[in-house]
Amino acid sequence: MFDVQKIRSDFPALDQQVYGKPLVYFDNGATTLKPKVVIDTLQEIYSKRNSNVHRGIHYLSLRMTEEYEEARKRVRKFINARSEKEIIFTNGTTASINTISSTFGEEFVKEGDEILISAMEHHSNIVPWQILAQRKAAILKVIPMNDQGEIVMEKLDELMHEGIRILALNHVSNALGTINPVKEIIQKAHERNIPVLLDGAQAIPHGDVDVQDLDCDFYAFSGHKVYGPNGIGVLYGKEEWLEKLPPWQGGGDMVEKVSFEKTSFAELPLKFEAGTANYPAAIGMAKALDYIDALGKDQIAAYEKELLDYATLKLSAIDGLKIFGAAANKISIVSFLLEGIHQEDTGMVLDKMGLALRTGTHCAEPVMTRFGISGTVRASMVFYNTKEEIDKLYEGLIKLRQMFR
Amino acid sequence: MFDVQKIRSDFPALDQQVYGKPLVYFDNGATTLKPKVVIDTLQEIYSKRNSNVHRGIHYLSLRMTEEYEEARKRVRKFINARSEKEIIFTNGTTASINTISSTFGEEFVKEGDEILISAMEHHSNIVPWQILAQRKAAILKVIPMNDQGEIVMEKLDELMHEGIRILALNHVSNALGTINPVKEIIQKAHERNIPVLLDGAQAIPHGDVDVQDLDCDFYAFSGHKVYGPNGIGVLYGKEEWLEKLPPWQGGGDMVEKVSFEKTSFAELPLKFEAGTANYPAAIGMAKALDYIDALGKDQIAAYEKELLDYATLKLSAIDGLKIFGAAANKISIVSFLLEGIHQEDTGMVLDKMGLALRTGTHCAEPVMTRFGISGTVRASMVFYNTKEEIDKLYEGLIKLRQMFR
Amino acid sequence: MTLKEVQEQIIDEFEIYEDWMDKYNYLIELSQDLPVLDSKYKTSEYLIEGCQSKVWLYAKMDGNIIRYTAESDAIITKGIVALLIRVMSGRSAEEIKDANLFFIDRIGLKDNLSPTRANGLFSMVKQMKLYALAYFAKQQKS
Amino acid sequence: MTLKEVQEQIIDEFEIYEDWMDKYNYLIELSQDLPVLDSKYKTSEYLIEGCQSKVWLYAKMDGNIIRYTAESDAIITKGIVALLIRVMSGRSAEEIKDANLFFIDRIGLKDNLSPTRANGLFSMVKQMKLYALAYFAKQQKS
Ligand SMILES: Cc1ncc(COP(=O)(O)O)c(C=O)c1O
Ligand SMILES: Cc1ncc(COP(=O)(O)O)c(C=O)c1O
Repeated sequence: MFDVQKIRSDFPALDQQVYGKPLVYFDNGATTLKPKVVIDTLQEIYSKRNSNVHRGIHYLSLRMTEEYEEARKRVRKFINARSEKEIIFTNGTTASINTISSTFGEEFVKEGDEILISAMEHHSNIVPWQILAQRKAAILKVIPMNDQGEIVMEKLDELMHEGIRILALNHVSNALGTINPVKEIIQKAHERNIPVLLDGAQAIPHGDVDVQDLDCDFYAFSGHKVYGPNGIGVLYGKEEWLEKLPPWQGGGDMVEKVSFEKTSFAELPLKFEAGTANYPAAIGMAKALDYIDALGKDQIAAYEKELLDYATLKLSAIDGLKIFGAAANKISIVSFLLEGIHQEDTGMVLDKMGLALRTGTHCAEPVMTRFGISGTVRASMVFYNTKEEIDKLYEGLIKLRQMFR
Repeated sequence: MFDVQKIRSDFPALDQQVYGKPLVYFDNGATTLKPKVVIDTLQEIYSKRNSNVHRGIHYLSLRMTEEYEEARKRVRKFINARSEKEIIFTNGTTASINTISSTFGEEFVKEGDEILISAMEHHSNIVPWQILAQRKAAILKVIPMNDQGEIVMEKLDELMHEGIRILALNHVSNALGTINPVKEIIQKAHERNIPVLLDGAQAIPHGDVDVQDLDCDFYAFSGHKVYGPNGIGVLYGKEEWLEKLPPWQGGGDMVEKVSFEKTSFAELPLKFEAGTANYPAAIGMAKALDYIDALGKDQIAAYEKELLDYATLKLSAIDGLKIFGAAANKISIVSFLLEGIHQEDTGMVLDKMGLALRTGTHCAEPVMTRFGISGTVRASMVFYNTKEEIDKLYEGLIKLRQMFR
Repeated sequence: MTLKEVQEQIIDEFEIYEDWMDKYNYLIELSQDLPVLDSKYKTSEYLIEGCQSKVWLYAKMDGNIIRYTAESDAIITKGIVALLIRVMSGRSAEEIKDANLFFIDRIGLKDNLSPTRANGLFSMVKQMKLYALAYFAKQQKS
Repeated sequence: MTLKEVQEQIIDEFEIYEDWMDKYNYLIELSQDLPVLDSKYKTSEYLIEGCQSKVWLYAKMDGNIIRYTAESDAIITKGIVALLIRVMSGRSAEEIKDANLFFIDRIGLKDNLSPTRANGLFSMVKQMKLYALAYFAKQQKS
């Protein structure tokens, strides 16, 4: 059985009070809390083993390099990439996406070309493409979604044609929770020779991701959203693509030979890793992945589904509460509004009850525009949350409605 | 007095053995060890206070945001910038330089323009400009250095003219230890309207840096080289410059409003901070700066000067030992070779004696080319190192010479 | 009443509320008393935009003093806006531009008015003072 | 001697050295016994570049067996190169391509031959096996 109480004891930050109330942390979509094993790993590295990687031949540097490269292997295995060459460490999803928008953009996008994204993207998967489109005089096209917050597949078919250079899509929407049918979409795209980048920031923490099975060309995610430290992220890319792309940032580690006349670049994956790596965070993230695997991805997904169903049922029963995002396939996110009450008011009052929820646009302003609202209140739940916490949210919302009537 | 033993007890990683020998850590130029206060800060944040910054209105998020912005103020004060708007958090020196080479490059560098760097740059301050030069068909020019490893000022005068768009220079050389007369150089550059970027990665840990006094236009450094965590760095830029530059990466936090038609960017400094910030590392770095200030920048510089003089005297006495870099103004770095012995052999043998030194090109291959060598052995010393440790290095090298005769 | 006295009065009023919910209830009440802002001022020109809620602020000179009216789409924010107006409105430009709004801290609303809190209230106070500064400069000149 | 036996012999030889310095002294000694590589092979074509030291490797078929000669600009690396040649040279392509070089680990030189150690030795072993693989494929065809 899934022993939530035991799991909760692994997360020291869960055991605290805010305003004298026990913390209910429902802001996991923004960042997750960290299990003790991750925190301890950082502490051990900085207290004992710290030393810069790759170029050193002394003991500490060699050991640290090994650990760093082990972390890369760990990530490879976690998403089932073919080889470690396909695993680039970045400092987050945003940096991973910008790496591709810049390098792929530089190499393959020309004036008049189209770039396809969806209507439910996070700003990190919109703005890099807007910047690229502007620089290259390319055209940004948007796949619409329906009222449930699902991609309109027929529209996708219409929009997809040979003039599209790349399709960038979130695997899971952070604002609505929608799990997109990415495998099917990738297949359609590949039939038209369109490579696909998946923004996996919200998908990786919630279930099994197999990049070979999905057959995506690029996949991006962040350590801090998958129980790992900040300042680390992953860019997966198919080797044949990464080989074709120019490097992005210049600096140490990404070069083979440097002279003022001619510089040659390092092999994959280092070609895309300029400057001192955040190896402590990479190793910390690998520990987080171990932690997830030990719990079991399927068990996590099943438990989180339970939470989602429970929360959906419970909150729907509240008079005047409207849930945004009713996709058939969803992660444990409930985005909602109480009729006549601003999301900010809701957030501020819940906060004082010890309930940490995110309010606003969730960095997905076009989603709000689509629904004609200025924001939502979002409860994003993960495996250390409980039904009792959902009950507290329910009670809090009932109280809140009375306050604002 | 400067109580080194007390200081050493603040750095847990100093207290260890490698191969049964007490560790002598002379690889500080690559990365510094961390004082306990930095390690504890990371641990406390991740154990208790962690929450994503900026957009949240719940307790934890508000507190974390405050701490993050306090860290920014701390950095502003440390380098005496005019305002916090001028302090951009990046993930390291390399990223800071690439931010400018990309945005300044995009905006102000045209075909045929010249970019000026020096002969003693780290790859991180060469390759970004090479990439830019290639993309824009601009020309990279190099200020030579003399046999002591100093900028040849007369050549600088010759090279500097109105066709130069930017001068990018290290404040201190990581391969040779040279402290460049940057204030004078900046003055000369400004007389010709040339903005100056300083790579301060090696300067910040060793003494006082006042960006207003220097009057540099941009200044870059890394947290991990100044006793802070990995994955955080700083880009200082004069407000009037940063206002003029386009954003670099697109994503969350760096936008004001996003729609598919039109996106407006956030004010400084957030305009340049796309994606989730590494706030734990920023706060950790601020603690490191506090630690440095408590020791006293002048006291640190004086003590490190003592170490440098002692090491230079001691090592020079070794038969066949040649020191590279004899600038009048140097930080505590001694880069050397033993006649007839490859730097790799030296590094490997010293390692087994517990001495951690860096060997190779130190990511400054052109410096090696300049001196006609394939690399050096580098002892980079900081305030927690001691003369006794230098003695150990001396004895190690004597033994080594006997082995290889 | 002086600026200081009004603030002390507000602090007294809030003193009886031990609980955050009571404070918020009181702010909700206050929000209802805020005079409606003429809809012609609910335009982007008068908008102070934060990340979450919107505040519209209108200021006019009335002889020597400045009168503010304002509005917000969020209710608690509107309550705080009501307090700010109660403290600041109807005073001289000079008084407003130098105002030390200590009551915010004392009644526990510091978070709502801190610059790191990405909302419109902090900008609103700034904007109120900017108006005052502008009028003050004008007075000095004439 | 089989590939296994040579390796065991080397392990025995190193067993008497308790201290790293002694091991290194022995490797320095070994480096001096390595036959000189004909300077015509010290070109970029035969160069295996690591980050720190250089290794030049030349291989030729001698009937059914492969003979390696090599050189390095660093002495300890050269000593290890001498060991690798002692183990691998003069054997059939088939034997080399499948060789399990357990002695490296056992005599404590794993670091020097790990891929994360940015030097030429790891690439050298890879290159030795690649030669063998190429010759083996050729033999199979003919
Ligand atoms: C002078 C100099 N510049 C730039 C860098 C790059 O710093 P980082 O790897 O932290 O980005 C270094 C560090 O290796 C350096 O010494
Ligand atoms: C779907 C999605 N994409 C991208 C991001 C950006 O991730 P990061 O801020 O870690 O770069 C997020 C997180 O906010 C997200 O939810």
